[in-house]
Amino acid sequence: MANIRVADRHAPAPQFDDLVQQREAAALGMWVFLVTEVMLFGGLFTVYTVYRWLHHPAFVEGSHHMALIAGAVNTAVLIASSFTMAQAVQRAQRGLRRGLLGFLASTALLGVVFLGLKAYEYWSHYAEGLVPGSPWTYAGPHSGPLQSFFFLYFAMTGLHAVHLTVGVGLVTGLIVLARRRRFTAAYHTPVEVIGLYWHLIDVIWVFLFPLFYLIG
Amino acid sequence: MNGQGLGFPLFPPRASVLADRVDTLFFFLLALTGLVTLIVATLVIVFAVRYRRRPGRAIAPSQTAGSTLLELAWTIVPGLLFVVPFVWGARLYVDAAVPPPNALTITAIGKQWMWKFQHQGGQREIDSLHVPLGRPVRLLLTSEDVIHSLYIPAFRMKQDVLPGRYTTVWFQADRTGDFHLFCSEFCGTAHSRMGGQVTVMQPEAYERWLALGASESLASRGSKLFQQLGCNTCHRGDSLQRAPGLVGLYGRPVQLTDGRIVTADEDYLRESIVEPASKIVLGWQPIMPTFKGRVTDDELLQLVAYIRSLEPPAPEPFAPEGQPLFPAERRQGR
Amino acid sequence: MIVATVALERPHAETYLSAGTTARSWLLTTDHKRIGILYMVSITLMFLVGGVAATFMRITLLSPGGGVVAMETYNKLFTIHGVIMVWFFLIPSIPSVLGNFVLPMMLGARDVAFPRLNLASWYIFLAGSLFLLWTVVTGGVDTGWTFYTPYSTQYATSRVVSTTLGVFIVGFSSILTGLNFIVTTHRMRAPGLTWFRLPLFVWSLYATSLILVLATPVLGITLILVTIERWLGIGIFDPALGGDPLLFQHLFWFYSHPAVYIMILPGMGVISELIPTFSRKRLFGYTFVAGASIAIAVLGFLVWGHHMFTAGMSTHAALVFSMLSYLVAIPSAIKVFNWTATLYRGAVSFETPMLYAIGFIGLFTTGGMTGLFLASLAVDVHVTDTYFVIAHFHYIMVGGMVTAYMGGLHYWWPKISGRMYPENLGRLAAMTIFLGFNLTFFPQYILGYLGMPRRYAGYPPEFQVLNVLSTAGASILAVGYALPLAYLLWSLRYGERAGANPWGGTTLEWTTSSPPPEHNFEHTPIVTHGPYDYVRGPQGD
Amino acid sequence: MADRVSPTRTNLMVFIGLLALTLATTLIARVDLGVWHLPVALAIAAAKTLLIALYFMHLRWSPGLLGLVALGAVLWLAILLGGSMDDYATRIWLLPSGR
Repeated sequence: MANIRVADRHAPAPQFDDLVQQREAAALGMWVFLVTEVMLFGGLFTVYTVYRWLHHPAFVEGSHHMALIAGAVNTAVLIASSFTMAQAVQRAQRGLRRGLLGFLASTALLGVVFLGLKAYEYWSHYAEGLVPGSPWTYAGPHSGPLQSFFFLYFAMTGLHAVHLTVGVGLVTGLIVLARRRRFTAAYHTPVEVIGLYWHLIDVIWVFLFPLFYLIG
Repeated sequence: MNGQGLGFPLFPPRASVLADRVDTLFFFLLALTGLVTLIVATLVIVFAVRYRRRPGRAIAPSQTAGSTLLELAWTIVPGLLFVVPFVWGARLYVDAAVPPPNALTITAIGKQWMWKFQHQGGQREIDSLHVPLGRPVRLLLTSEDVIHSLYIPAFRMKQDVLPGRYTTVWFQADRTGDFHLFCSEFCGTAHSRMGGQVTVMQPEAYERWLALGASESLASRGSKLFQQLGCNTCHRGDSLQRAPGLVGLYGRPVQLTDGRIVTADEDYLRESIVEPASKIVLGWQPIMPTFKGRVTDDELLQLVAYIRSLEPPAPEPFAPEGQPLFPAERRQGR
Repeated sequence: MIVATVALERPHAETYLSAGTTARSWLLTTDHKRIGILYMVSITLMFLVGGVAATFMRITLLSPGGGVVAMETYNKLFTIHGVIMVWFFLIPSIPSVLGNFVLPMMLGARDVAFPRLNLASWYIFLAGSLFLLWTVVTGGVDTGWTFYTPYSTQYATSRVVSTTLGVFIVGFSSILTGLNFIVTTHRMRAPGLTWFRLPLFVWSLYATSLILVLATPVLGITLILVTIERWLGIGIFDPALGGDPLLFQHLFWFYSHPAVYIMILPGMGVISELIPTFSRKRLFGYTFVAGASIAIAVLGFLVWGHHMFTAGMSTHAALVFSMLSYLVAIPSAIKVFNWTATLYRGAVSFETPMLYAIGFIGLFTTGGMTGLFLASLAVDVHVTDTYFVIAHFHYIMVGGMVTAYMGGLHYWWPKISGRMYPENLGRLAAMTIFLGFNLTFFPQYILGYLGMPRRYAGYPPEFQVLNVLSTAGASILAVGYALPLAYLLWSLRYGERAGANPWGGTTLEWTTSSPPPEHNFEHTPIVTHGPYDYVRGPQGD
Repeated sequence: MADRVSPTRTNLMVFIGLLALTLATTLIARVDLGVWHLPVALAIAAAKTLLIALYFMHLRWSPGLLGLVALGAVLWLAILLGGSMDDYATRIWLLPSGR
């Protein structure tokens, strides 16, 4: 009974000839989606580049308000989560359910740790009056461009955090499916494509870290 | 050509040196594209009619796949042809971007929904602009609110006007008369009413017109403001000064602490007043407070006009000969 | 439309139309053909809204003083017209309607790669449309379709946020369609269907999809920045905080100039199908026409700055963007020359789709040629933001894209509906549209060079005659567009039954019955040769 | 995305490499490199990206098409950045305001 259900699940969708075609389509689809993500962040990276060029002193000033230790630790946390995600994919490819579950859980957990640390950083910026708009109380030099810097900081890390939150949700979904024994060595496409998404989030942070924390 | 016989125009009046040059390029493009369009249209019609399907001939007798030679020809030939209008248009554009050194400067502020012009002698006008014939006129433009665009079709001239920044444009009118002046960047409800007239006058008539509205010059008002705001306590120009000297600064390159070299044009002067920390001159401390919100756009223009007017005692080789000092020029005019 | 298809008599074999007739079977369908029809119905409705706005604009412009509507209303009219026609009609028109319907069939596939994503894209489109219609009903928006800051962020008093959000949402529908088409073209081709055996419509949709995927996210994030700035009052483009309004323009045009090619490339693809079919001759220079589609998609990303020659951009950037703008004209010219060469010694017949195709060549050439004026820096300074630009892009987008859409719609109508449209009425409508279009928009070139700025609710009296001519043309154009709407609906019930291949087409969609069965083909076709081979016949068996 | 499985050893080495690069970029940021500050930071970030893409994202073992897609993203980002900066970086070259 259970076997039949698993077999059905692994039949290709009607528009595909076989599972290989289906998996290749899914992989290409995810990569194309990642391109759209790069361009979405790309708009913000452009704003960043232009304003850093126009207001370099303000950006140096802004960087001094960043919590370097927290940023560096978070970078390590996210890299670790990418490692566990890569391991999870490997376990899925080998059809090792227990390992898959373990690594997926650690990935999600590390994602949550990152978000927690980020939330703490946000809170301390708020306490310092460095949130643009009405909470803004900073009155030193470059106040105008510095607001732009912090606007970009919150926009870019915020958009990143939103993506990471979605990522944690997706990985949790994978855990649920893995517990229901939906993945086998022959069929684990969702693990692979969500893995790709997770790694891209890591890549984006790899750039955000030096661009905000390490200016001068 | 201009549709006089029709009772309505088909071609706009020409009233500046640039207008003639732009129109020549326009007619060149019109001839070039008109010819190509005509050839394509003729071929399409001739082929379609001549090779229309006839009974007993269901498919075309020749099923050619193409011709690499032809493809290369109609790739390369247009590519080469396009060099002409590109270079031509670019030359005119660069010429229109760089005003001659002896140009007369008039300031313009766009705001919803009017144009405020001010001549160096302090004469103000709204939605109308009087300019002399045969003399280069440079407009220094800014906006109090949204983006506007100053458009004078008869001069073939258009420049967007931005808040928080100075842009410039110049022209030399070569025909007297009244011409349309529009705002061509959408700016809100009464966008289509934001305009008026440019009046090109004989130089003598222009001088008489200026004399009618003469009041205190921009630079002189700026000078007073400079004292009132206390700028002179730091920018003193002597050994005790805590800020860079301003005499002869205008138009000169300035070395900044971050390694960049910028030219001290009007926009630089403006930025240094409202956002002093963003460009620190090498060798000075960032101690100047911002004057953002403390001076209006009008006053800012006066301060800039004053700093512009501070000529060095000895003539710099840099400063183009005969550059008019506005107060002096006003005296000449009378 | 749904009601009418229900009324169709059941043909001998099961078709995609008869596979389910309930509303549920349509609203939950994952069949690309049905999704194409859902799109067709929705964009037609949006076209009507945009058209009504245009009608009121043309009526207002009958007299120099305006007077029919207040200036404020006029500003809302042209904004709604622009926003709807660009994002809710032109961009989805050929890709999402004809592309969705035809692309999988041209590839010999049963469906697109991600059918549920395809349905989702329609629902997202619907959500975006509702946002926009809600904006219209609750007071409208007056920023122009370009949303220039700081007007849109700080000064406009109309409903900017719901508009930008509507456009933001509809962007996702574009992205999903583009993603689906790219993956489908790569992974779902029938055996033997190599890249250089693909019909040119597929090539152009592929090129279009590249733009949709690469450009739309940038628009999305830009609109979000505008929304945040307006909503929270914190400005990233606010000059008071050191922001630069020009940066908005860079980001906006990085999307919107390539988007212009989203609004013409699919049209070129349709024309590349129509001309060989109705000339009974191989398309001249297939590889060059295919390559030109990709070249346009790539070069289209390098020219956005030509919208900003008078904006206060650096002179250097203006020179670079001007030069690159000339480059992008070359692949378009290649296409026109190849279409013309295809007619040479062909066997040309003049059914309605072919009339549209011939009209397209004329109108697109005129629109393209005037683009050269706009690429030329000094001339652009004079004519940018005037009616010259309006005329130019309407020649491309209406004269080009809408004409191609009408041509494609008539061409594939037998496949879509299983019925023929009335040929003589079709020809009459095509010619009416051609005449009406030219009368509407040619005077606008002259108005533009005279110096009439765009987005003006009134104008100096000497511009009146040309404006009246334009409005007269617009009323002819309206009749031209109303005709097909009427007779196509009529044909659903009364049209003559269509065979599988009424035009003698050679691409795969003509090898299956009209209308096609639910999964397109009885068995997966095997492709043995390229398209437009009138000696060997259709690509598959 | 091929069937090739990335062994734990490879993943672990990539992980350690990434950590080392993170440490490197954090430490180098404290050294005054002048104009080289940004290029060095970006070069390290690019190296990390390459490691993640090639190994964690399996690009090394995937069909070339996927690599092309990834390259496309980089290229288009470069177009966006390059075109915009072409304006800002050259605004002082030829001043429209002249002198």
